[in-house]
Amino acid sequence: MVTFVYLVMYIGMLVLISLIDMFIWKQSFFQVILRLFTLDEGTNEWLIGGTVFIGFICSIVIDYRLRKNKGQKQL
Amino acid sequence: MKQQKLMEKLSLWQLAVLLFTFEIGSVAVVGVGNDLRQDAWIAVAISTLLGAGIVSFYIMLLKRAPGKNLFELMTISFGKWLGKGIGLLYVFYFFYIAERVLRDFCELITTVIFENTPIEIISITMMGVIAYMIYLGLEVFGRTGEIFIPYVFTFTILIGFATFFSGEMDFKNLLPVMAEGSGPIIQHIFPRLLTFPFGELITFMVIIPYVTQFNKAGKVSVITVLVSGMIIIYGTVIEIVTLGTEQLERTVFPLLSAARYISLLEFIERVDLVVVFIVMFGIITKVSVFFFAGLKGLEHITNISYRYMVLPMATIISYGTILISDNFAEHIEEGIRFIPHYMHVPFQFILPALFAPLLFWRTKKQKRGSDTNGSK
Amino acid sequence: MKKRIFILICISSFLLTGCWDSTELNDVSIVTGIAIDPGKEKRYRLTVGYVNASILSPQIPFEGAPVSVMTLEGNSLPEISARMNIGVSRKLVFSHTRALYINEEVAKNDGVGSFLDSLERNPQFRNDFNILITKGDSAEKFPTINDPVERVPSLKVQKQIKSILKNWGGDPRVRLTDFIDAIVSQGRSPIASSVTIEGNPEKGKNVESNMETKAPARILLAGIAVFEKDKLAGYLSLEDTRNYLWTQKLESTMVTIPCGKHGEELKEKLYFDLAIMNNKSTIKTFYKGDQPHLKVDIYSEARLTSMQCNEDLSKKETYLDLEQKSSKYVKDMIVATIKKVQDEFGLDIFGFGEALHRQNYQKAKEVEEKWDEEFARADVDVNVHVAIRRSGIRNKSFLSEVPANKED
Amino acid sequence: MGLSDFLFKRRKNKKGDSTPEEEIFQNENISKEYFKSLDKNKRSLHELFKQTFDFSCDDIRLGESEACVCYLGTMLNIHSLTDKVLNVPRETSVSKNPKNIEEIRDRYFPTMAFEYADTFHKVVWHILNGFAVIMVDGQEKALSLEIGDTEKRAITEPSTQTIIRGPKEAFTEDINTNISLIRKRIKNPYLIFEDFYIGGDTKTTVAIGYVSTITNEDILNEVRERIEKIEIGAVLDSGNIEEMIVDKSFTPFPLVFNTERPDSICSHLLEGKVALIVDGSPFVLAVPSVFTDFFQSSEDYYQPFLMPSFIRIIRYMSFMIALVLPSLYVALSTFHQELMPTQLLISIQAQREGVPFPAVIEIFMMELTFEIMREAGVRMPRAVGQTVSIVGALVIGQAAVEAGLVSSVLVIIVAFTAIASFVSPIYSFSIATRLLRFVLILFAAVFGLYGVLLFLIIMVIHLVSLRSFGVPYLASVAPFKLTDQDDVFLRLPAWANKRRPSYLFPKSPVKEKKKQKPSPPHVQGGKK
Repeated sequence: MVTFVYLVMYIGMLVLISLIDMFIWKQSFFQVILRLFTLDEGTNEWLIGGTVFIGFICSIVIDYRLRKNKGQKQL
Repeated sequence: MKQQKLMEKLSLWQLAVLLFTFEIGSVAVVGVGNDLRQDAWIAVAISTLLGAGIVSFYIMLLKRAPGKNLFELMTISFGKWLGKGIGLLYVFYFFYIAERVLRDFCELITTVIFENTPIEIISITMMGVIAYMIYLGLEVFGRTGEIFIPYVFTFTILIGFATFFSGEMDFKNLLPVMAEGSGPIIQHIFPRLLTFPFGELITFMVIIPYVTQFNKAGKVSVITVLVSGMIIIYGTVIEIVTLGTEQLERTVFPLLSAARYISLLEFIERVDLVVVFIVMFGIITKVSVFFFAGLKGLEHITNISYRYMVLPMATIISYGTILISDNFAEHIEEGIRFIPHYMHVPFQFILPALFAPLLFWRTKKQKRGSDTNGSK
Repeated sequence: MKKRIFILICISSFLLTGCWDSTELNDVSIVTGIAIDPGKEKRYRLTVGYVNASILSPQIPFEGAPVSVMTLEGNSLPEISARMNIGVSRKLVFSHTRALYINEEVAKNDGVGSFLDSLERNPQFRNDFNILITKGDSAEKFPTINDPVERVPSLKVQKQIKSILKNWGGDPRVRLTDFIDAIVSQGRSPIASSVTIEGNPEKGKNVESNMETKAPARILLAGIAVFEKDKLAGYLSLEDTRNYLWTQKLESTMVTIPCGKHGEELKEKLYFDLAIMNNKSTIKTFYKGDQPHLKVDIYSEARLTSMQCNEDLSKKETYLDLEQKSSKYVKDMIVATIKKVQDEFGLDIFGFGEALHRQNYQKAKEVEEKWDEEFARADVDVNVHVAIRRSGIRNKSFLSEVPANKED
Repeated sequence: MGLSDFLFKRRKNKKGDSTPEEEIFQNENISKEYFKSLDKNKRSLHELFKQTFDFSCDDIRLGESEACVCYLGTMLNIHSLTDKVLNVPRETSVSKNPKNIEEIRDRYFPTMAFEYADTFHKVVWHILNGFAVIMVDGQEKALSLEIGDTEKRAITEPSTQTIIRGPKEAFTEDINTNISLIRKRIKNPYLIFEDFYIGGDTKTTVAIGYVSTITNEDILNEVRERIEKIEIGAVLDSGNIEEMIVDKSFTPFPLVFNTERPDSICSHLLEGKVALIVDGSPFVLAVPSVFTDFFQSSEDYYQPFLMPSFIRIIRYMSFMIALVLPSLYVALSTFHQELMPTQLLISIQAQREGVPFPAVIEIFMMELTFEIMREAGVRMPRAVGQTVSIVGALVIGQAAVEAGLVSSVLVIIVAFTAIASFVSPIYSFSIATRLLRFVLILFAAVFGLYGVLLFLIIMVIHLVSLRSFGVPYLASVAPFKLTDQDDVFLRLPAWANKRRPSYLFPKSPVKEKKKQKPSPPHVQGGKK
C-alpha cells in the first residue's frame, strides 16, 4: 500500500510539475517531461534520483514488514 | 500523569509558536511586498487584518466538527469518495508548496553561503531533518518549536536594533506614503500577499484539531497571526529603511541584505549566520507543517499510519524541490504568475468556500441527531 | 529499523559528498585593496593587494612586505580576479576588501557602472569597503604605499577615512550600495571619495620606507568626486566635502570663524573655534510657482575650543553674539558649496530631488527627467542655527586679561 | 527546588509554637493519641511505616509485660541495640514486676539516655530520630532509648561534586548508612524506602526512596515496574541499574540523575522524585530527571540567589561553548572566512601559517589528544597523574605549537572547550558534550555553519523526543510551563519558589503557601 501511495504521489507530483512548466514555458507535455527527465551531465541530479530510488526501496520494505506484521497478528 | 507515548497533542503555546514561526519563516527569506517599495508595510498591515479574518473562517469551519481535521471535514461534506479525491488534491497542493518553500531556502544557501555545493545536498539534508522530526510526531515538532522560538524571536528583534544602532537606517526611506495611491497596494494584497503568508494557514486546519484545548485554539491563532503580522511589518520596515527602496527592489533576500549592514563595536559584524539561522528554522517549521498536513491527508485516504510514509514521501519532496524549476528566475516567475492565481486561490479560498455550506448542512443534521440521542 | 535506514542514508550522503566550499586558511589570501586602471590591451587593468599574514604575526618577527600586489589585464573584474592565480599561489578571498581604488581615467571615460554590478552581485563583497577615486597617480600604486603604523595599506586608508568622518567630516560616507542607489535614483547624483598620493609613490612602495620617521609617501584624502550617472564629472575640495556632509549627516567637525562681523576686516586676523558636536539637518525642496527652491535647515550644537577674540565669555550676550556670527559664517559656507555644485556641475549630489520625491510626489514625477537642470536653476536657502553650549574649562580667555591690551 | 523548602520548615519550627513532632503531622489524619493497648499502637505504627523496609518492631518481654521495640534499622547501631535492649531482659530475671514505665527504665535500662513519649506523634518522631522506642502493654507512655549511631565507614567529602558552601557529606558504599544520611535530613514518616533484591548472582539490595505524600503514584509504579523487570546477573554499581531502567539508551545524554551528595538527593526527594540506592555504590540515582537538573548544583541553594542565577547562565553558556566552539572554528576558518572580522582573520591566518594539517585534522588531533590525556590522568595511580598533566601541558601544548604542528589559537580553543565541558556540576553530563563535539566537528567540516546548525537542530529534536520515566526530558522548557521557570535558568529567592515542578505531577504541588518575603520590621509613626 505504501508503495502504491508512493507511486501515486510520485507520478502525481511529476504531472503537477510538468503542468506548471507547460504553463510557464508554453511547451507541450512531452517536451516538458523530456526536459524533466534528462539528467544534465555533470550536475548532481543523480544524487536526487538516488534519493528518490532509496525512498522507493524503503516503501517496498515498509510494505513488506507491514504485511509480515499483519500475518503474525492473524496467526 | 499518563504514559502516553508519541502523543499527538499540542499545547496552545506550541500551536502559537508553530503559527508564528510558520508566518515569519519564508517571509524572512524572500520578503513580502518588495515590489511595493516603501508602501510594503501598509500592504502587510492590511493583509494581516484580512489574514486574521481568514484564519477565523478556517477555525469556524473546524468548530463545526471538533476534533476533525481538514480531510475529515471534506469527507463529511463531500462524502467518502469525492472527499478523499479532493483530499488527494490537497495533498498534492501541500507537498508542492513544501517543495517551493524548501527551494527558497536552498536557493538562499547556495547563493549566499555555499556557492559550490550542489543544491541537491541542501535539499536532502534539510528533508532528512524534517523527516526525522515528523517521524517522531507532532508533539516533538511542537516542542522543537518551543526550544527555538526564543532565539528566532529575539534575533529577529535584535536585527532591527542592531541595524539601527549601526546607523544604517534612514527613516526617510518610508516616504512618500502611498504616492501611487491605493491601487497598487490592493492589487498586491490580492492575491499575492493575502495568499502567501496568510492564506497558507489553511494547513493549520490539519494541525489545530490536535490542540489540547481546542475551544481556545481559535482565539490563540488569531492573536498569533496578528502578532506575527506585526513582526512581519517590523521586518519589512527594517528592510525598507535599511536598504532603501531602490535596493529593496533589486535584492533577492532582503532581510539577509539588511542584516549585512550590521556593524557594532567593530566586532559584531557579519552576522549573516543569525539570519540564516532564523530562516533555517522558519523553513523547517514551514516545510514540516506542509509535510505533516500532506501526510495526514494520505493517512486519512489510505488508513495507514503516516509514520510509515514519512521517509518515502520525504524523498519525493526533496526530489520535487529540485525538479520544480530549472533556475531561480523560473522559480520566481512561477511564484508570481502561476502559484497565487491557480494554486493558492482555489485551495485556500474557493474550495473551503465551496464545502463550507455543505459542511454546515451536514453537521447541522448531525448535531440535531446527536442532540436527540443525548436527550434519549 | 527505519531509523537505522535513515541514519544510514545520512551517513552515506555524508560519505558521498565532499566539502565543496571548504578552503583552508592556509590556501587563501585575503585581499584588502583592489585597484582598477584602464588597460592597455584589454578593458581594465586590475591590481589586487593581498595580505601577507605571516609577516603580521606577533610571534615571528620577520621583515618583509605586509602586502603583496598582483596586476592583470582583462575585460571584466570577475574574469581577471579568477585568473589572478596565474601569478598568485593562493585563492583570493575578496570578502575583506577595504578599499576599491578607481583610476579617474576609468571613471571619466569608461564609467564605473559596468564593474559595480559584479561587485554588488557577488555575496563575497560586503558593503563596508570604500570607493576611492584616485587623483593624479594611477590606481595601482595606491595599494602599495606602506605605512609604519597600520601595516596593511588598505586597512590604513579605511581607518583614516573612519577617523576623519568621525572627527572632521572629509569623506562623503558613500558605500557601494549608496553609490549604486544614487546612480539609479533620479533625484541624486552619485559621489565618491577621492584620494591622492603625497610624496614619492616609488619610495613608498619599499618596506624600508617604514623605517623613516617621515613617510616618503602618504595617501591623502582629497574631497569628493562628483559623478554624472556613472561617469566622473569633477571634484570638490575637502572643505566642500565637509559642507556637503553638513547638509547630510555630520558627526562632528571643527570650524574656525573670524571674530569681526561678517565681511568686516579686522586689523589683526583673529578667530574663534567651534567644535560642532551634534547636528541635525533637514532638506526640503519645494516649488514656488515654477521656481524650485532648495531649503536646508541645520541645527548644530557646538563647544567653543579656542578664543582669540577679545570677548567676555562669562556673559550670555557674548554667546548669543558668537552664535549669530558662526551661524552666518556656516550658512555662507554651505550656500557657497551648493552654489558651486549648481554652477560647476549642475548635478544634484545632495539629494534634493529625493527630498522632493518624498515631499511632493506628483511634482517630482513631473520634473524627474530634467531634475538636474531644475536643480541648477533653483534658489538656495540655508538656515543655520549654531547653538554654543559651553566653552571648555575656562570662561574668559586669559588674552583679555593681558595688561598690554588697552582696548579692554 | 525542595531544599529551600527543607530549610524553611526548620526555620518555621523554631519560631512556631508547635513542637516539631506535631509539625510533621499537621495536615494528616493520624491519631495523636498514645493508647494503652500495645496492639493498637503497633497497628498504627505498622500502618504508617508499612512500606518502609528498614522499620522493625520486635516483640520482647519485660518481666511479665508484653512489650515491643520499634526502630528504624538504618538509623541506629544494631549491635548495641541487641546488646543493650534486646538482650537485657533475659539477663536480669527478677520476679517482681515493675509497675510503671519509670520502673521499667530503672530496672532494665538504667544506664542509657532516654526520653518518654506520651503521644503517638512523639513516638514517631523519636523513631525517625534514631531512637529505639519501647512500648509496653498497658503503659501510658513509651520509653525512647538512644542507642547511638551506626558503625560505618567514615563519611567523607564528596569527591565528584565538591562545593564551597554547604554540607560536606557524601554517600558511602553501605546502603544503610546512605539511608540514614537521607533520614537524618528528612524527618518525615512518609519518607519511605522499599527494598528490592536484584541481580541473579549478586542479589544486591536496591532501595527506592520517596516521600509518599509528594511523589506521584504513576511515576512510582513506573519505577517499581522497571526495577522489577531487571534481570541481570550482577549489580555492582548504580550504573548497572541506570542502564536497565532508562527510557532510551541510544542517547549521549544521561536520563538519570546521579549524585554522591545526600543533600542533593533530599532536595530531589522533596520535589517529588524517586531515589534509587544501590548497595555498594556511593552514587545514588534520582528519577525522573530532566535536562535542567544537570545544570543545578546543590550549592545554588546555599548562596544568596543572585550569584547562583548568574552561575547558571554561565553553565548553560559553557555547555554551548563546549559543544560548538571547535566546530565553529572549523566552520569559520575553512568555510566562512568572510564572517570573521578582518583583524581576527588576519591574526588567525598568521598563526596557521606553516601548519601542515587542515583545520579539521588539526582540531581532531588535539581533541583526541586531550581525551587520551584525560583518560590517562583518571586511570593512572595518583602519583603518576601529575606527570600526565606536565607532559600534556608542556609537550602537547607548547611544544606542538613551537614545532609548528598546530596553531596556538587551536590550543586555546581546545583548552577552553575542555574546561567548559567540565563546568556541568554532574560529571556524567559532560560525556554528552564531549561525545557530540566530535560529531559536530565532522558536520562542520562537511557543511560549515550550515552543518553546525543542522546538527544543533537534530540534537534539539532528539532532546525533545527523549523522556525520563515518561517525563519529557526538556520539561519546563519544552513543554513550556511558566510557573516552573522560577528554578530553571535563574534561581529565584527561596521565598519566591513556592511550587514543586509541575512536570513531576506531585501530589502536593505547593511547597509554601504563605508569603514569606522578608522585609525590615515596620516601625509605625516613626517613633519607638
